[in-house]
Amino acid sequence: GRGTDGEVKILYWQAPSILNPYLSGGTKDVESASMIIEPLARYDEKGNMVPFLAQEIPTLENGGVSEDLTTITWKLKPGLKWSDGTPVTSEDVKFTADYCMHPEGGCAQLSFFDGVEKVETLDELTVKVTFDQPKPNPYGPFVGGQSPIIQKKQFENCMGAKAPECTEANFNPIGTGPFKVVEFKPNDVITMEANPNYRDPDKPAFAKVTFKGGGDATAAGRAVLETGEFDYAWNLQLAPDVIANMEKGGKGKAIAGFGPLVERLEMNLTDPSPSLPEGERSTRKHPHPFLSDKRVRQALSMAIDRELLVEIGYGKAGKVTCDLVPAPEIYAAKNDYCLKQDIDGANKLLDEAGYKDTNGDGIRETPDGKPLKILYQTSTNAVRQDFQALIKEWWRQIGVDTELRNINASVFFGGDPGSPDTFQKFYADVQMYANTFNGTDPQQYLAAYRCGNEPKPESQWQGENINRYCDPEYDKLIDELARTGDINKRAEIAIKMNNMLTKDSYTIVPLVHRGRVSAHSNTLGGVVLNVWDSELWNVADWYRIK
Amino acid sequence: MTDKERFVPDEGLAPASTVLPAAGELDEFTKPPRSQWANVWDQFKTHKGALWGGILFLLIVVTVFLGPYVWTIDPTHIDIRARNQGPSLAHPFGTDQLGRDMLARMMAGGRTSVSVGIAAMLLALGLGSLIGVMAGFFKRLDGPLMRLTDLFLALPLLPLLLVMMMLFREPLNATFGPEQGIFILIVCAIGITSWMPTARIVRGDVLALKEREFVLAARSMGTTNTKMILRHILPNVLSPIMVSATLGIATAIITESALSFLGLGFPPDFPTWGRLLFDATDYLQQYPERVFWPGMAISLTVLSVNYLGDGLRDALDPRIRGR
Amino acid sequence: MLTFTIRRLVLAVPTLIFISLVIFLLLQLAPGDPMAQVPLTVPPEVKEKMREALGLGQPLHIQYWKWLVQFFWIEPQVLIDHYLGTSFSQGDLRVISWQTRSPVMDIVIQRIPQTLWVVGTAYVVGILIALPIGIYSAYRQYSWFDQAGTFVSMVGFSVPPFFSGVLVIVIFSVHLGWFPSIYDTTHVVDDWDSFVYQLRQMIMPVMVLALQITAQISRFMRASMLDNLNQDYVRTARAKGLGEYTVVMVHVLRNSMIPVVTVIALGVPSIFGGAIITEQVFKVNGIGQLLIGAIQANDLPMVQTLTFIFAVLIVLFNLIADVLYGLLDPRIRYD
Amino acid sequence: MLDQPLDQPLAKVERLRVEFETRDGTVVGVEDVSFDIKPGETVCIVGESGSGKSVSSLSLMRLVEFGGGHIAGGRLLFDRREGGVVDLAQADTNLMRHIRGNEIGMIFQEPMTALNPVFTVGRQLTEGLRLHMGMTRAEAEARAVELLRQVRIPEPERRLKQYPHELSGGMRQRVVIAMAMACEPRLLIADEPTTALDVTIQAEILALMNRLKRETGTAVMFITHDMAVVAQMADRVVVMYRGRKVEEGPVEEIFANPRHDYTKALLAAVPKLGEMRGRPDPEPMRLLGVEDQDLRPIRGTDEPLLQVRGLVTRFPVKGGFFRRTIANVHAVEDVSFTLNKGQTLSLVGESGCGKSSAGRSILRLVEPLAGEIDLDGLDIMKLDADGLREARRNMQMIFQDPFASLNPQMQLVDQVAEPLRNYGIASGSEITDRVAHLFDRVELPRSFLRRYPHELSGGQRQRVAIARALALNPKLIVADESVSALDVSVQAQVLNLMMELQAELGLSFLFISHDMAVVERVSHHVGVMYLGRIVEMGPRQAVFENPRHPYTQALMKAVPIADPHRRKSEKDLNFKPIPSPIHPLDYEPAPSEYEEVEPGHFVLTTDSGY
Ligand SMILES: Nc1ncnc2c1ncn2[C@@H]1O[C@H](COP(=O)(O)OP(=O)(O)OP(=O)(O)O)[C@@H](O)[C@H]1O
Ligand SMILES: Nc1ncnc2c1ncn2[C@@H]1O[C@H](COP(=O)(O)OP(=O)(O)OP(=O)(O)O)[C@@H](O)[C@H]1O
Ligand SMILES: [Mg+2]
Ligand SMILES: [Mg+2]
Ligand code: NI
Repeated sequence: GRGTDGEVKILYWQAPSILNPYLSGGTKDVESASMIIEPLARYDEKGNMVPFLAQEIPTLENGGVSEDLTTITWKLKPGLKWSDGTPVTSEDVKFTADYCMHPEGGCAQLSFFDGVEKVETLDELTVKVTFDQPKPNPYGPFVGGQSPIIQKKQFENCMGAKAPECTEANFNPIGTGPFKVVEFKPNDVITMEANPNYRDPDKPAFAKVTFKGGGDATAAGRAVLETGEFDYAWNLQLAPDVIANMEKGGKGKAIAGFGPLVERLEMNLTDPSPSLPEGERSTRKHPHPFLSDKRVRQALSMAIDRELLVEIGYGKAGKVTCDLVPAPEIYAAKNDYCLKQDIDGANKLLDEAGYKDTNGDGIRETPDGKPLKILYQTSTNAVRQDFQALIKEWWRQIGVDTELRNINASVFFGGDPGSPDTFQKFYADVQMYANTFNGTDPQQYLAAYRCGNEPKPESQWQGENINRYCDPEYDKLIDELARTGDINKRAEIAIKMNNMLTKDSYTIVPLVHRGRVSAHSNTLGGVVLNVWDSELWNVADWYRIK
Repeated sequence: MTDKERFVPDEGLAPASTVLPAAGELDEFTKPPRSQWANVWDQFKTHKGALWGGILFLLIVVTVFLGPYVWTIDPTHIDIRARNQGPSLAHPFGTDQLGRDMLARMMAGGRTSVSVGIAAMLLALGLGSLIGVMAGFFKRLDGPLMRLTDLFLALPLLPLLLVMMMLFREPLNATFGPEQGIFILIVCAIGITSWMPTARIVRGDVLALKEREFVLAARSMGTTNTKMILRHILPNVLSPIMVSATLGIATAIITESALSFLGLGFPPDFPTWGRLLFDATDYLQQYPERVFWPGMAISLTVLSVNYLGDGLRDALDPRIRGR
Repeated sequence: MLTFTIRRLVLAVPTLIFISLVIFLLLQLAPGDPMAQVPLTVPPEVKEKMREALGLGQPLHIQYWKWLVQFFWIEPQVLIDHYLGTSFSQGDLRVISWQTRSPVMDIVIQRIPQTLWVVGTAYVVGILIALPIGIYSAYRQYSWFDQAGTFVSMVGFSVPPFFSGVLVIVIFSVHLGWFPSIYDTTHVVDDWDSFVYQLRQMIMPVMVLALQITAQISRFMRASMLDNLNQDYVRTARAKGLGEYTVVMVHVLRNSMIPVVTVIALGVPSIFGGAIITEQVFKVNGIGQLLIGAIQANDLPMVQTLTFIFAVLIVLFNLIADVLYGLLDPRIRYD
Repeated sequence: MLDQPLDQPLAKVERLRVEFETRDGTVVGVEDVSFDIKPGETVCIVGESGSGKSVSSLSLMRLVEFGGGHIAGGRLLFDRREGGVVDLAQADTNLMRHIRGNEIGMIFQEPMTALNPVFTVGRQLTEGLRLHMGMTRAEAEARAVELLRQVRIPEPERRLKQYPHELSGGMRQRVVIAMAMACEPRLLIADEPTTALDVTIQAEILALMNRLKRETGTAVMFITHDMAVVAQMADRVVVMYRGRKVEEGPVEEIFANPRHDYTKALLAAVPKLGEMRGRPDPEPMRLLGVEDQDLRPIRGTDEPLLQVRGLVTRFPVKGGFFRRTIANVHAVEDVSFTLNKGQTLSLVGESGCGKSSAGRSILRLVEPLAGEIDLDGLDIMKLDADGLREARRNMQMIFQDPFASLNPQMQLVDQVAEPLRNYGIASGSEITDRVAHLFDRVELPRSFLRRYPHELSGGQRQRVAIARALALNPKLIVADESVSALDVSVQAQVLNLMMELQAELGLSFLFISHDMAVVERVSHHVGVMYLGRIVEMGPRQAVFENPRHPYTQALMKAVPIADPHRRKSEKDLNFKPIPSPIHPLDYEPAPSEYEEVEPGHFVLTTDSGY
């Protein structure tokens, strides 16, 4: 029955700052908000869509999606109530779109509304979304934790520039989810209680939630696995033996799930040399002196022992991968070209390509005498630093000298065009980080590597084609993918693109398919780790094991 | 500067008490003359803690700088099969999660930590003494310089460090190489955010010193301001400066480790005691010895340097030494 | 004394404005971007829009002026409104944090209680332990107690809190299970049991912080006592036939407290500033954690406001220290 | 009070030996010292600095132990009021605590530091009363007021609430005395109670103690190194030398007929006021044990070297909100005098009357407000910074405190060479040569060249200071209280040295002192200063033998005379406290006008404030 299991305590080592996911893209904010506000549909742990506020998932088959792929029509479940008792209507859904698409609002989830031409209410419970062009994947708006429905009444006066002024609404959104906010202390703790108007009268089982933020992953793991103070800890990015040791505490267990997140090495195809004038570094004006040679990139990849990386860095939470898109199943290329470390092969390859150590210092030189010296950067993070050290060592064995650099994450991922240290600027030869995509469709993700989409001075260093990759063939495939509706066809194209970036060109050198490890206490039941949506997607089903 | 200003009394400043002549014992005067440093050494020797502190510190410095010639394993050498080992003959301090030799890493880390400690201390001391002396000696500069001190006290270290990283890393890397570059950067960051206490202490002492008669006497002999500072003021504030120095080494080492904690310290292949300790705290339960060594090294260094400071203060203070 | 205080206060205003400007410029110069927290899946154009919505594109002097007005003109009005129920600040834009999109001052006020509970208690506890140690160490200079005190305080000084903090957590939370390892900021003390719980959750962070504070203050106290123990007036007091206790605890202590009290006063701003690392380790989520979080998220209005408040406190407590000095030491009379 | 037989001693020190544990081993403070004190008697202990006077007295209170010493031998017998004779050397701490302050009171040397700066006078006075007499606060306060009245402090009720620093030095010393007397101890130990004080205040304090002793019958153990004070105070005298007692006897006996060589030397070294009567020019002192002294009078010339006209120096007092000058300290007010080549002009006066300020103004170490200073034709006031530096070659200064005026961190050779280096006069080995010669000149062994100031005795240090002043061959030396801090015997040596140098090199001295006897010994001319003005000026003989200004007359009276037959009583003394020299900005002082009473002997006719 509702509220019979007392209190559940959740620990996120990153503290939520706001409960309105439209004003913050941060995972912590999206996930914490997902207990309160809900989208029309979510992805389940396998990446399948399940209706939440919607009656069913609109498809071509059931006519919810128009034949020309330009509209999608959602029907709300009847009788839904906001936590304040007022009914949920299609107006709210439409409002949500208006709210996010307001030009001055700075909506963080705008990309979900990409291509949305208009949103109309057909009746109390029906909304129709019209796109400006055919959308093979029309499940952007209102699907998944990032674009939940907010109440029109509450946010009506918070549109556009006024959005940040509505502190009360942003901190205490009225929702349809299993819980509602009692008190929100930004960057610290949220206390919630069961939503009396939740659609399932038996849920949630917990009457109260304490959602604590802050600290670090070690402490979070300790609190769940060793001291048992908390029931659930999010994203334990810890060395596998540390987690294993914590599990010995016997208070809980770690669970892992795999989405499309890949830790990879990005090769800079352009020359980042500081001797170039500012504005020309890492631009397509100057190709990289040796990394523009595929054989060098290949050799660098061959020298890496990915098994060991997984073992040391991620354990259960990682798998060896050679793919940029390792999931979902249907899009995964399942390459195996990189699984074996092959130092000798790499050496041979470089020898053949003419990169020889001519001066006997243990470092190879390019045919025109430039030493193979690599600046290898990543964000500051213990596991990444271990990877750096290991890879540096392997590269040394193939005669490549590596200089390591780690940059504070907030600078590295900050994208400040004034800073030389952002991953977009890529003032290094190689960089390492992880990236993924939302939902289950990789189209946008793969479209990033379009010619001209690279960060460059003219675009204020914005752009997603970090490697400065450019292949007209590839661009053609991007366009083709955008036109194709058939899922199997799409998968075929996507796998081709994936291979072009990895296996064929070694532009991107995937290292580890990273899962997410979270931990829950032994007394917490119903936890299903979901990497396609919010981890807390089914918090309504959680219960206390007695 | 004119002479006139010197006689405007400072607010809140009690005049320096003049040191009365010590009781004269005639046989004292027949003792052979000794150099100042011999006296300092004599005094220093009698302070047991200081002596041991000094020896220990020296030992640490020697181990850390000369040790690698004896223990020749490369601290960055990865032997992945031998990871997370406990102490053994091959690895007396064990190995870390990548199988790197902890003893070698301790020595390499010590080299950085001790150098950062000493260099940052020297910088902080230089700045602190300069500003302290200037503020104390030239009344006109006092106000502005003390406000400057307030300003620096209020500055947050972290953004400052980030700004410095951004502005200076590339040029420093270009001129000194990546390791030296970041070293200089961190030393500067610690240095320029920790000179304030020294400046205050020195200023206070200089203000008191300025009222002493020998300064007036020197002025009446035509000593210029520069010479006054160099000959008369600086040597007499040496003892508080030395104490700040020893404290400074300790704080610099600790600050560096805190920076490592906040992810702003040295790069990962650049071990320092602070970083080793921080990295090891995750393994506190499985491999307690990993925490033990760097923790011990930091504590011992700080401890030895503090004792050293205590002794130096006694030794350098002419009032104590003079008796 | 009064004119001295007022004069210093007035002089502090330009100093503070200057400090705020320097902090502002420094933060502007600093690399990093509030969008760093946003996942890489959010495309750059969207990030750019978000940036604009935060007002990042505006010229520097306008941003600074806006902050000045908000901080010095609007925030005080809000305060007045809050207490008097007036509505001066109606409709004015307050200093808004980029992370939370809520007024910075509200969050700061929210954070003060836990910071004061933990850091403040640690400070008080540290001082209460430090003073007797310092006094006795000086009185029995070079005795074993003195040596031990020196040793312990130096160890306390030399152990970084991220280490000692984790150590006590492992010992007292994990192995012994005595205290919670995570501080509950929502805990309300309303009866004996909840008070006991509050004590239990405070004890470890307070211990770790107090160790450092004790280490420093006891060194000061000892030095100051040593300075005074050899003074002539002590001999006079003894010649009057006063007991050792009176001589030390009344005559010497009062004099040696003068510099120590000012040192203590100078340390007070750091209480409000929080203890960054300790708060982080024990998840106290006080002001220190707020600052470091804001720095990491490049939340400039938050960092600017916090550091500025900190600067105000430093300047203010410098003044208080001076005034205290004057009050405690009858020989010193300002103006 | 005198209910005991007089020959029964109140306190008896027998074969006292005190040792100090220092780093250089055991130091013996006093050895084999025996003497006794009878009820109602004043025993003076004299001896040079470091001879063990303080150690003996502190031993009697068992306070040496707190200074790191311990009583290694001997007995300290004390006849308690009830309970008979106890040996204080063996007494336990509780007993000692009871005796201290209650049965033995002690007055310390330094009035400035002997009082706790953070407690009110009242609190410190009543503390002992409440402890030993068990009085309530009110009773103790009443008694405290009475005590302050006894020591003649005006407005005693108000004083109780004041802090020590709000009282003048003389008043503070009186408070200390009142404190020591509070519980009517039977033995009062006074350790150099007047050394740090001005003549006038000293005279008052001595008279006060004499009166109190008479009135209460307390026995007094009086420690001093000043023979003149001994002559004023003592019934019996104990002479100490290097930790031992060398002579003991009734005061007349000691003065008339000293036995021990040291006592003789001590007495010979004391300049006595009136000694120079009838001799117009200064003469070096005859010192015992020094062969072939040149005791010829020093004539000098009548050619003016330094002419000062209308010198005014004021220090601003800042205040108010904007720290503007709200008042001025009129330190030197319209002072004019002439100093001849090869002669000495002395400025005398009480502390704070502006002597030092006048001396410093002449070197422009403080900037005078107005006036003319003419040094051998050079107008000092007109010089710019460089010119002034150059001019200081010809005028040098010797400061009061020989320790404070030497840099403790510099070797002597460097300190003496500093002026030479500053002016680039010599370089390299020539410097060492010249410094060595200067050392010879002031009779310091050359082996001292590499020593540090703290390794020298006070007299030696002052010689170094003189050597340094001589390094530039100046024409004028301003000697600001150059001998005040020295022991009598050393003082005599230094004075002789200065006179000798004057005779040989034709130096002119501006000699600043508050010690009338010394001034009488060394000067050709004398100016008496009061509140910034010279109230009387003229040839030394004229001023000393025929003082005309009332202030000069009072000052003369206050000087203790080293003759036990000419004791002063409190009635002879009549001092008003010096009015404040601080005046508001608009205050216009009248110009100084003088009446020439004799040829060259001027007396101020303007109102001086006295
Ligand atoms: N605390 C101490 N430690 C070591 N030696 C001491 C100490 N106090 C005094 N002495 C030594 O004892 C001797 C006698 O000193 P004392 O203070 O009695 O001299 P004094 O006659 O009072 O001199 P003054 O006239 O300068 O006061 C001196 O040689 C001095 O060096
Ligand atoms: N630097 C200064 N600032 C303000 N007032 C001063 C200063 N120096 C001296 N005075 C004041 O000027 C007056 C004369 O002082 P001065 O030192 O000349 O007296 P003095 O006769 O030398 O006394 P003493 O015998 O104590 O040395 C005193 O009232 C003193 O307080
Ligand atoms: Mg003495
Ligand atoms: Mg003077
Ligand atoms: Ni000037």
